[in-house]
Amino acid sequence: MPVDCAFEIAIERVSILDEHGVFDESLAQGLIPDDDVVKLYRHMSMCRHFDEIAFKLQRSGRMGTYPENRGQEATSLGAAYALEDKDWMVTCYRENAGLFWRGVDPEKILLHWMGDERGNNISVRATPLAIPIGTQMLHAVGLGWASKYRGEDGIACTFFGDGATSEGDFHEAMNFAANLDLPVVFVCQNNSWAISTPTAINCSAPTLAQRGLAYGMHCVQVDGNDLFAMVKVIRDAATRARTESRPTFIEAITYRLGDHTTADDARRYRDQDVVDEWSARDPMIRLRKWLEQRDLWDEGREQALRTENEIYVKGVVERAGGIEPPTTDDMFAWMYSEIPPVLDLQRRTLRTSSLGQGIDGSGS
Amino acid sequence: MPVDCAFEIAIERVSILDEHGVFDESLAQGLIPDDDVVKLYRHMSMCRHFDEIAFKLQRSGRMGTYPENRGQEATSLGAAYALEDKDWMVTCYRENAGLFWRGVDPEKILLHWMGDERGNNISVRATPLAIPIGTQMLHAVGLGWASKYRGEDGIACTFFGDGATSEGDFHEAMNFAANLDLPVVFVCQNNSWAISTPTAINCSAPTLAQRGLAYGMHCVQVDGNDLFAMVKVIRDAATRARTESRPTFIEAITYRLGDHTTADDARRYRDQDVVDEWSARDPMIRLRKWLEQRDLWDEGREQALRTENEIYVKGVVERAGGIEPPTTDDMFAWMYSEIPPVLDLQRRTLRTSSLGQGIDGSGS
Amino acid sequence: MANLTLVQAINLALSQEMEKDDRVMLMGEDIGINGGVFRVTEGLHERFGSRRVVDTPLAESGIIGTAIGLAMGGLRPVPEIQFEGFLAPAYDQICTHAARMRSRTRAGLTAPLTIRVPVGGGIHAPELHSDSPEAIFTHNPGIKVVMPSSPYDAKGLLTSAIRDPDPVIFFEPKRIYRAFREEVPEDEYTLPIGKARVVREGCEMTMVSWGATVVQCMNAIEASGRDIELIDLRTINPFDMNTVAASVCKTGRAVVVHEAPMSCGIGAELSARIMEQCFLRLEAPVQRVTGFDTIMPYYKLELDYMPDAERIGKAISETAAY
Amino acid sequence: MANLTLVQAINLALSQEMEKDDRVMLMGEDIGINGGVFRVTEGLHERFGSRRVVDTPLAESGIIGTAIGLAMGGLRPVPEIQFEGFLAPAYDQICTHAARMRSRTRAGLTAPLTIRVPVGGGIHAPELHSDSPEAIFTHNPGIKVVMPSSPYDAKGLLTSAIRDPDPVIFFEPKRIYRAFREEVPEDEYTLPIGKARVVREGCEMTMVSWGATVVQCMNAIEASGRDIELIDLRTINPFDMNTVAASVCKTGRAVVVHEAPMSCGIGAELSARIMEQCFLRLEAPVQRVTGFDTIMPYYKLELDYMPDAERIGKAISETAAY
Ligand SMILES: Cc1ncc(C[n+]2csc(CCOP(=O)(O)OP(=O)(O)O)c2C)c(N)n1
Ligand SMILES: Cc1ncc(C[n+]2csc(CCOP(=O)(O)OP(=O)(O)O)c2C)c(N)n1
Ligand SMILES: [Mg+2]
Ligand SMILES: [Mg+2]
Repeated sequence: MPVDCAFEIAIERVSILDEHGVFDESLAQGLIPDDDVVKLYRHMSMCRHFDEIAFKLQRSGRMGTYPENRGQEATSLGAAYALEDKDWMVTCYRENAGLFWRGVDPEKILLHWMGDERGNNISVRATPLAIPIGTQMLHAVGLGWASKYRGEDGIACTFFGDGATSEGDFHEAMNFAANLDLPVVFVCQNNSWAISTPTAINCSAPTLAQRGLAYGMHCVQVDGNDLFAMVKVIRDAATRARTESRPTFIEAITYRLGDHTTADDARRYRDQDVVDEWSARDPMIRLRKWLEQRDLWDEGREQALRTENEIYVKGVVERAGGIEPPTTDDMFAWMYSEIPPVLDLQRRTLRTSSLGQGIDGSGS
Repeated sequence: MPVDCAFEIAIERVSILDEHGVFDESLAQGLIPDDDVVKLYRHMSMCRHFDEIAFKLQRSGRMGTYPENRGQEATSLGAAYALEDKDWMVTCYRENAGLFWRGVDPEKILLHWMGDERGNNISVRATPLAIPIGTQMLHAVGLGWASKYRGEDGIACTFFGDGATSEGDFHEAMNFAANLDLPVVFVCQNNSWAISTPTAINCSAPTLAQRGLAYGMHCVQVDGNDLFAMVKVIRDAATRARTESRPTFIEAITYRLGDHTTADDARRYRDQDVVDEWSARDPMIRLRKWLEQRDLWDEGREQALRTENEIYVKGVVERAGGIEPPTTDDMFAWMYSEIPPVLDLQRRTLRTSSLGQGIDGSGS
Repeated sequence: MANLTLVQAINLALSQEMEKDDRVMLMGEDIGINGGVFRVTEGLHERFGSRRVVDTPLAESGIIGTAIGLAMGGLRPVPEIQFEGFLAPAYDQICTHAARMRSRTRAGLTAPLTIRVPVGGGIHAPELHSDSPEAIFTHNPGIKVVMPSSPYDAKGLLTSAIRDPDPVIFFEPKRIYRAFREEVPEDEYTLPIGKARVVREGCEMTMVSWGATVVQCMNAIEASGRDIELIDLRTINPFDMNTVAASVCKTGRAVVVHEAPMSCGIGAELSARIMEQCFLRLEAPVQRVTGFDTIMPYYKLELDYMPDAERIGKAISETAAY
Repeated sequence: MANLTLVQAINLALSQEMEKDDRVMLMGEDIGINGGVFRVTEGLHERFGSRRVVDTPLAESGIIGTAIGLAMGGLRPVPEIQFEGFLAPAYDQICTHAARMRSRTRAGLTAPLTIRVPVGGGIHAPELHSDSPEAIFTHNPGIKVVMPSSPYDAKGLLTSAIRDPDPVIFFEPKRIYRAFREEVPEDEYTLPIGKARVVREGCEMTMVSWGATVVQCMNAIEASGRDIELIDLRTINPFDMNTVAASVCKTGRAVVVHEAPMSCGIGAELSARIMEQCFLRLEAPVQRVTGFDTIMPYYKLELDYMPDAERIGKAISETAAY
């Protein structure tokens, strides 16, 4: 037959707890113990409060640009819950919930946005927030590879936005992982926007999930505001990575409820109506309802939690704000494992010209 | 339903005249007039001879590195035949057959490989041979876009190898074309190798054609050694580009019968058996049989053609070899629209230091 | 005449060139409905529509690579790269193709595109939003590099850049996007690419700078009370060595100021050329006041990194005293 | 001791480091079964297998980006980029990430990778196969840049580079890959990164170069019959200014030679620093003999572009006569 079929495929979409409260018991079977659901809800709530406070810090001039995470908490948190300590989490900048769950001190995230590199010095297996869009996925591929190289079963799970999938490095990362059989989970947070650019300009295909088909990679679409579904798809993907050393591409559909960052004004380019629709799909609303239906949560606990969050985040802000300022030495001290003589001269004199200085660095 | 289908697709594979001589009359209907098939065969034969002579020029030290085109002629030739003069052909370096058909003087191609920029000064709508792999497709996207911008219906057709699809720019080009609705045809010549790297290392998916699914692009797989099928898929894609301003991704399956370039020795990394198998699938063998079956060709014409080719290519080589050498002025003259004073000083003195020269450039 | 900020002057140049020449079109991330993250293209999408003001996918190599194709196809694309740090993913297309197309094809094909990019530090932005890579694109031959230091210059230079038959990187010092206003003619005008401007004449010393640091230099010069000649390079590549050399041969002393790291910066090139051309007139070594040979730090330290009036002042006294 | 070419010396360094340290692994295009297009990695795939010698997809940003991840994950990857022109697509990962990871994280994460790259002209290769981008990666702080000029140096420097806790670009001058042989110890040894080598002492003039042009310098010096001190920089970043300055303060004259374009090249930096540090000892301006400020031409003209003994010789006489 001169015209026959070269390739055929279908991609699944996964949802467990939807915005109307519909809950798929069978898929949820054994997924998250009730106690943990409570913990996860509490964590999300803390993150939401942190987000509000961070926003205010920027508005009051105590912090630089900050990207609100509001509305997207379930995505990275579900992933972080499903991952293990030995795994790497390689994020962009809207994954506070997941990073905090893994043990990144929220103070570090504030420090980062306060223009302080010390915010990137973290002790868990997480890379610093990625400012250059679409570049960090390659590091995840390398980190997963290093683990496989040593015969360990740690994996790398990387996060990025819909916009990031337009960058060449995204493609190269996916292609390396697929062709070299590396244990990586790629999570695209499709939040409808890349600053003011709607997803259709970055991907006009019917789904973002199908980006993975180019590499023969397992792809799946998931409701990113559904904590249960997130845990399930990440756990499946992590198993695929750990046991078969095969990558997975996950499109997590969520929504950026806030502005892109505090430097942005989303009213310039989007309708409030759609934002309102998405507000109703907030991952916390459905989770709280689910807990309340099962008597795992009530208004009293909610009140108590609010107070707890306030105290906790206040402490975080105080620690971040109270840190002694960096010194000019810090510009030089971390450039190389040992400071070279020419740079040391700049460090000691805070001058770029050695005018009037001997070659030994003496002089003015 | 919590797990449902997000996306489903199938990709077609097209063949008209296969390696066994099986010919699909219905698909071939009205595709290429018999006269033109003869012309195309003659052209292919000329290109094959050119290729042999170019190889010998390198071996005898009269030319630098040269990439043999042998075995891949049908792919670019089929495309060139299906395109119009107003269209752009944006190639890599194994598309001599298509370029010559469009009117690029073969002498220019020799000049290019002889290390002479004048080989890139061509008057038809074709871009220079692309040395940096995977970068030229973006230019095709821009060229197609410029045509659309002006309300014209010219399109751009770009060629690249299987290896090139690993580069980030390939992804960015496909994504731009798909999302901005641009009239571009992407032709991947899957010739099994990227130097010594087998296709599986550059794409481990079942087909290369599915690379296009990532962008929601129309994709098709075609026998690249089948001139008829090439003409058909390019014509369909060109129509899609011209009338709907939509791009197409074509995987043309062919094989590099020679070494990667004259600097390569393919025996280091591949088995002669497979090469022999592919030699039997040579696009010229099946085309000649097809013509002979229809009494459009015979041994006498073949002999005559051989002599013609020899005379023609000899002339090409003489012209390329006889051109006066470039002058040092040529290094400077083409850098900018007008030569800046500082560069002019370098041009006039062939010196980089102005030591002993006045600021007006006078002096030694 | 209108009293405009740098942002407004650029916006005006863009709209006038678009008005005049249908081949001119804008493309980039968030430049359309949003008007660009610095609002430089504000109102242009509304006015010229989405054929001529195009929001692109988030891919810098793609933006520059397609712009090269657009330019080879006869248009005059003006792509925006959102911050200078994101020139890096487009480095290959800029240096491998835009800069080489003319010489590679012996002018058979050319790439007259103008890449607009906010540049430099001082606005408390995140990392990679505060760098100064002008030397990189000067060491790579084939691409013109322009950086205005005022609204008036910005309008005239951008108009020239768009009309220039060669590829141009037009760096916009973001620190002074809205820092001050200046009288700018409403009619179109051009300023020559490749020509420096003597901002202030003087005979005691020559100071050379460009972009946002020109303001710091002025402050330092005024504070010093000395008779210093200040040259604003305006075009970094090809730079106007004649003006610089003539001045230094007159004054015998020179200080070069820039934000980029010192090593292999434009300061190095100017310093070397000044020595080559004015050796016997030099009364002191050329002094460089630049960023350090380190990464531009996160913003808590950025002001310690950037040359300021104090550091420039020190260089002035040292050079004078030499 | 063995009498080895540069290619063989590098191959030996690679295999000894792999033997010694399981964290060392090689990756790149065609480096495995094919042994690399210059055969530098010949035999290593056979010996160490495809876990440690990995043929990658054709994607330079991918190679460097994953190597950064491998390095952050505790390995010592040694990626090869096939030709220096193809560092350009990896420019972003090199400058944005490899060079910044240590300072960005205050050493929480580091990227100790060694990028091997053939560099420079003279082998009649196609375009983008003959460039010299060392200044680009010196102006961008955070990455060490090394370039040997002989088999002995190559082995010692590459061993140091692989063991170095910082990212290193190791440029291999392809013109002398097989141009000559030298006695090279079979046992492992290191040469310090950041230290120049005085190839030849002299007191009339100082000449500074690195890589393949060191050979041209030697020829020119011998032809000149003068007493010239020749310094091979060996490490471009951080360069050994003390050795250079000490020499020029002694000789009073200096010539710097490199293949890269002049403007903002390493020559500019050395020239500027020599002036800053030896001004009162200088009897002539520092002279630069470099590539022109043009694209490296296609190969018919490449020898006209590259500094040769004749051009260097002219510079010697001029500088001496000044
Ligand atoms: C390489 C690069 N280009 C441009 C930018 C400027 N920028 C910052 S965030 C952003 C949009 C990112 O969109 P997406 O990937 O969807 O992530 P989201 O912000 O929606 O989470 C852009 C263009 C950047 N940081 N890096
Ligand atoms: C960016 C870049 N990287 C590496 C090379 C070296 N190189 C030249 S051809 C080639 C393989 C290309 O393979 P493919 O795209 O399949 O084309 P083919 O040669 O098979 O036609 C490589 C790696 C290059 N020219 N450009
Ligand atoms: Mg987004
Ligand atoms: Mg191929």
